[in-house]
Amino acid sequence: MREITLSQAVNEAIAEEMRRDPTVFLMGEDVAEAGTPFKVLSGLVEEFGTDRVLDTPISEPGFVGLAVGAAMTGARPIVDLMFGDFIYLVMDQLCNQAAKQHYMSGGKLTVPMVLRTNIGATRRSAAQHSQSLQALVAHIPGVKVAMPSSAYEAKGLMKTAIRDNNPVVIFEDKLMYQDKAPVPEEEYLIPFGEAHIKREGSDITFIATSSMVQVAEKAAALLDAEGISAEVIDPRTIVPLDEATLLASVKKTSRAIVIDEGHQSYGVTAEIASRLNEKAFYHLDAPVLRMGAMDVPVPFSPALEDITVPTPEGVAANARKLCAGEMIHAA
Amino acid sequence: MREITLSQAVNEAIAEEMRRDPTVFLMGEDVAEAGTPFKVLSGLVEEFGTDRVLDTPISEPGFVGLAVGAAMTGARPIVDLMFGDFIYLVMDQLCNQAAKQHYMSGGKLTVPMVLRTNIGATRRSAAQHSQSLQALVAHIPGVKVAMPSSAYEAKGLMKTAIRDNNPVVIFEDKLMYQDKAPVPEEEYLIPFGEAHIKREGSDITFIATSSMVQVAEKAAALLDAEGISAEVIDPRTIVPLDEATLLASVKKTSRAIVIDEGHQSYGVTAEIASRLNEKAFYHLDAPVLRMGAMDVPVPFSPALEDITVPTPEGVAANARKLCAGEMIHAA
Amino acid sequence: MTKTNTEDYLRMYTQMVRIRTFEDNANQLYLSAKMPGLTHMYSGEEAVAVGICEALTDDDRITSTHRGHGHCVAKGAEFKEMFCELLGKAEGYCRGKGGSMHIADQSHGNLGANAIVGGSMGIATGSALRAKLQGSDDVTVCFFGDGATAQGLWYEVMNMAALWNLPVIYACENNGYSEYTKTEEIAAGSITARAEAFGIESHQVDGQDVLAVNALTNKLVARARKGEGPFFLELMTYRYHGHHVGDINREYYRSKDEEKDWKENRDPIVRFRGYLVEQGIATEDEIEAINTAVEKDATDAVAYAEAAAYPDVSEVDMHVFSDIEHALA
Amino acid sequence: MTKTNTEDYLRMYTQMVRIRTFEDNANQLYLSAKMPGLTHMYSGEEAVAVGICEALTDDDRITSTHRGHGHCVAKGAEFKEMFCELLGKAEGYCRGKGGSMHIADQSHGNLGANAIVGGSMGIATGSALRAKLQGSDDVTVCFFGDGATAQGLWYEVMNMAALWNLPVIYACENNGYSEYTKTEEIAAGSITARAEAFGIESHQVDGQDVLAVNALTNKLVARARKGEGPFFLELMTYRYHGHHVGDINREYYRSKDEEKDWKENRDPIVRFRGYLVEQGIATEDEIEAINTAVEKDATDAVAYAEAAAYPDVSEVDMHVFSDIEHALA
Ligand SMILES: Cc1ncc(C[n+]2csc(CCOP(=O)(O)OP(=O)(O)O)c2C)c(N)n1
Ligand SMILES: Cc1ncc(C[n+]2csc(CCOP(=O)(O)OP(=O)(O)O)c2C)c(N)n1
Ligand SMILES: [Mg+2]
Ligand SMILES: [Mg+2]
Repeated sequence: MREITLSQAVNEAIAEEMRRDPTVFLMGEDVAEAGTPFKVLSGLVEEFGTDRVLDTPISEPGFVGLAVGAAMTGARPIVDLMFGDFIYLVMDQLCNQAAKQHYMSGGKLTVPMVLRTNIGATRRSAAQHSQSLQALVAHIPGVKVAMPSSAYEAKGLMKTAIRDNNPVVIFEDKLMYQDKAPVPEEEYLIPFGEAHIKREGSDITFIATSSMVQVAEKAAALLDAEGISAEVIDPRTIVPLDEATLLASVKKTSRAIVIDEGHQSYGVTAEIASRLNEKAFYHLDAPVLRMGAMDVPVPFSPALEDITVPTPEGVAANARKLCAGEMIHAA
Repeated sequence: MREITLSQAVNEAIAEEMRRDPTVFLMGEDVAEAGTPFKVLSGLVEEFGTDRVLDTPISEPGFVGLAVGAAMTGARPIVDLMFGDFIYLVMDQLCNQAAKQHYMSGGKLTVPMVLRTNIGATRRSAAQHSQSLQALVAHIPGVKVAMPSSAYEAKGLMKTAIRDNNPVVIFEDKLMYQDKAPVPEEEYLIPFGEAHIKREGSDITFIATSSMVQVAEKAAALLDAEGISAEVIDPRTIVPLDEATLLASVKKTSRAIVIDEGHQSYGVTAEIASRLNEKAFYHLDAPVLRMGAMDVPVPFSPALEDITVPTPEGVAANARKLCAGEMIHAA
Repeated sequence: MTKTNTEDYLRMYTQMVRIRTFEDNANQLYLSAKMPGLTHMYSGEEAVAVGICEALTDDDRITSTHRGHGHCVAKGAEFKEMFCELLGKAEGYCRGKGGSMHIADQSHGNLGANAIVGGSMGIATGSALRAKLQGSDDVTVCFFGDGATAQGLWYEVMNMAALWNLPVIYACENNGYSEYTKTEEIAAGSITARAEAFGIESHQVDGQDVLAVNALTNKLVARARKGEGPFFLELMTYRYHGHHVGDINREYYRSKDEEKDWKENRDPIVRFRGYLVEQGIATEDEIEAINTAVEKDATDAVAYAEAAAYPDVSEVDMHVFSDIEHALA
Repeated sequence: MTKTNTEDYLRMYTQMVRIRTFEDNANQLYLSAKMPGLTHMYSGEEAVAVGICEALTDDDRITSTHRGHGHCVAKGAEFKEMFCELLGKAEGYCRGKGGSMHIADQSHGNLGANAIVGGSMGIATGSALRAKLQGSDDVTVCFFGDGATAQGLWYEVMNMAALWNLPVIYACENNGYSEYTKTEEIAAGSITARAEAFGIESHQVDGQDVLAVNALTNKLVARARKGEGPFFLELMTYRYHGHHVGDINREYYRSKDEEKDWKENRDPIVRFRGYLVEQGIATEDEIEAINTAVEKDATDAVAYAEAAAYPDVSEVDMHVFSDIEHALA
């Protein structure tokens, strides 16, 4: 199968959906001629024109608000938010407005919009351009949250998001834009709420989101050599969350580590670990461990930044302890 | 001991600190003559004048931004955010700016500010005036988060917050403003990061925040009659979190329910439950249960709103099952 | 279409009376503790909503505010579904899930009240963007208060509306107060100048004169349909009640004399009624007949709503997502 | 204090050269892959930062932007600590934790660069509020770009600054672009009119003329100290490099001719140098000596920074909270 980058995958998904549905349009800062600073959207303005690929002023709350209104009245906007760190600026429009319209109107209004943005540290971009803020959005009922882990997922999830009648936020890892993966030429969609078992294993389950799937896979490879068999599961969407697949795996392996690049405390890993603990408690041989980013603002210095995020070695080390029956936190 | 309302307690705390430290000032919408719509701040402008009790325009990002700048340069602002639901509007100023200044500057800048706001549903205020959004703030390193559970805590935590050199967000439950509790005349402060054992017990631990402490206490009273002895712990601050006290209790009782009024998924209960599971795993006789608000926007209709939040009966019912060894989620 | 004929005038009058009557009944429901929560009365500002909405068709959209009953009625809503919503009943416009602060009536183009001050400015402008992108000639009116001009969002969306010539009309209901604070204490400079700075044509108009409001809006709507928008209107008006129904003792922020002056000398309904009679468009008897019919309509609707059923508890997790029937199932 | 004497002029010249030299070295570090991440060059805009900061004392505060090296130098920072910061070294102004986009230098009143466009507008205004409340006569200057005028925050804080007469000067560096987009495509109407609408006195000034910038700022700072603020300045300027160091091929959004024109005909350093020589304030030799000294200073600082140590890994959880030494201990 041909291989394309995550960036190309996103671009293709959007282009295909824009061809399919004339109500789909794109807006954001420097999305048109510049194709975004990450160049993910290059070429779209050439095909679809400036009426469907709109460069906006630097007004994040404003243009997200516009997207909500356009979505409520018959369009399907895709909004580009240049850095995930700017999500703080649009929380009111996203969480008080978009997320609640359908419910508050008793089902009469819908907000079919997609907000695509990104996550990911270790790019030396410092505290305000490196955050992974998916937990904030996942906490608010009424918004779906997708986290593609490769070009394949990026394309399939984006197409599903565009056709979904609810607000969807897609967090792409900005360090993965150039990563290639096999992506079929034929059209496909990836349904929301279906986790993907990336790798089967029997001793321990790694549940990992976005780029942490690669980290988990690398950890699994390290452990293989030592005779520890790790299963790697990618939830693909954290809202809705495919609890059934996660639980089935953990009931099989009886051990789990949950890995996500957001801050660990009050983060995504807490929710997933809690559900496993609640619903697979009697199958667990060891506590479910969580590995998120350190609870510190992301430091600029490379000497510090790299140690704030989960690594394959770190995951493998924890897995070894869990499998050896060591109580990691002396209880 | 005299009893005063939570509202009076907050008012006293602020007045005392304003008398003590001339750099402390208050700002927000209708905080002066009106004393806020909840009347919590009544009388302060009369004592301290309009220079230290500032009515602002309806510009939440703006005046929180002003507070950050004032705090960075030698003042100690207390900002009143009329409804906790407006926190979405100020997330950038709070989380990108206030929370990160100290870290980004390598410890050189400090932001001693307090943001007081509220939580709590069942007031028929509908989806945009009823949210309990503490989890969002707790997820971001650099902000402390206090959740008073009575007038006593409200006063002691507020005074500590005002003297703290970091940004602190205090979430008061708006339904508790008229609730009275014994509050000493003498000055006292409540240190951050020290949980309070509200009630001792031996069979199960209820860890509850803010008004959920009352819910937990009522549940404990219901269970008493049945011979189930519940311990009730109030963490008082969720950042920093007094893990030691929570763990000690759970190791003793071997069962726990965590109760918080924020949405359950990706919420406060997930973090606390995860820490207990991780660090007290081998002491647990049953899964740690979580009880948050339903994962739905808060509905207006009284017929629906009341069932979205944890109740004493609900907590007691779950406790009974846990103590009876019933696996609540068939595993 | 300019409203010059008798029918149009009488409809405007009726709509103003409907709003006042709706509010009087809502206030009564609050005072008799039959209404959950609280609400913000539109009484006194009727000429604004009616003058503007009468210039619109059902295809035109509006966004409304926390003080939204007037906009809802003016845009064509029925009393029954409105009172049901205010009481949290299943037959309400939003199945009781929205209540007063979120009442919406999509069938007539009302995209909803909003409990976030200024919160709908983006929505209105986005609706106008959609119209432009899809080549539709509908216009969107964004209602908001003088206090809402302090929200940064307005400046962001005005900039885009101006850059892209969007068919949106920003209608600022300047009633002199935001909550318990006078406008001059929270608004520096000039409100119309703020819109003009973005190149947006702005008008200040007497919000108590329904014909003046309507005539101007008609002109601007027609121009907006042709792509000459956006526009800004500052409508000088007054709210008769407190900020919300519970705001009873308000002398610390505004005098009884001031209230009395507006009510006695500038009431939009009394003024328009006088005009209609004076001009021979309607007799006193005809006017009274309208008033009585509206009263009855309201009384019936209130009775209906009081007797109506609450939503079933199973609805609590419906409508979280449009494609998932029960979100927590 | 107006800067009329030789010493002041030469310091202004030196400061502009220091900025240009700093940026040339920073760019080199990037191109040779020695600098982590990327950065935004201030080259071309030197007269703005210097003209303004020379009107300020160390007690006066500034807030800076993502394009912040110029402000930092102009406000008095040292090369050594700056380069250390850019390379993430422990001796940097922020112990390497901030980097280019968060460089701050509190000792000279620089409250820091900010990677959120417009993000420091509240901070600057809050600093001015603190000055007013505490009866201190310092003034705060808030630097931001033309693109940042699209952020709603600006309008919110201008309103408060105007209502309360705060000693803050909003300095908009209009370099014609925000990232890869021309200002006229993203800014409707007039930028100065936007400030004026709030009753704020506004000036447009040639940002390539350091004396003009300085003279005006001196006047406004003196007036702001007396409580006559706030003020708004729109400084017309140009950035020589791309939006950031990696933005090399930029002909799709601006022409080489345009760049050439600004560099050849409006360079603030060349212009001021010519003036100094012409007026007999300095000889060509004296100017060259300044340039050489600055070059050496920069080269030394770069070498020092390259050799300097990274922070110890134990620092990673320090400075999360001011009263908790290690947040994760
Ligand atoms: C973002 C936000 N801030 C504050 C409030 C609380 N609040 C509700 S109405 C109101 C005053 C609004 O004044 P104005 O816009 O003039 O409308 P009016 O009530 O006069 O019609 C305030 C402050 C809110 N609902 N939303
Ligand atoms: C809130 C926010 N939105 C977008 C960006 C990305 N961004 C960084 S600089 C920039 C352009 C800023 O333009 P301007 O304010 O004119 O400053 P200049 O770069 O021209 O100095 C943008 C869009 C950001 N950092 N913050
Ligand atoms: Mg008003
Ligand atoms: Mg610029």
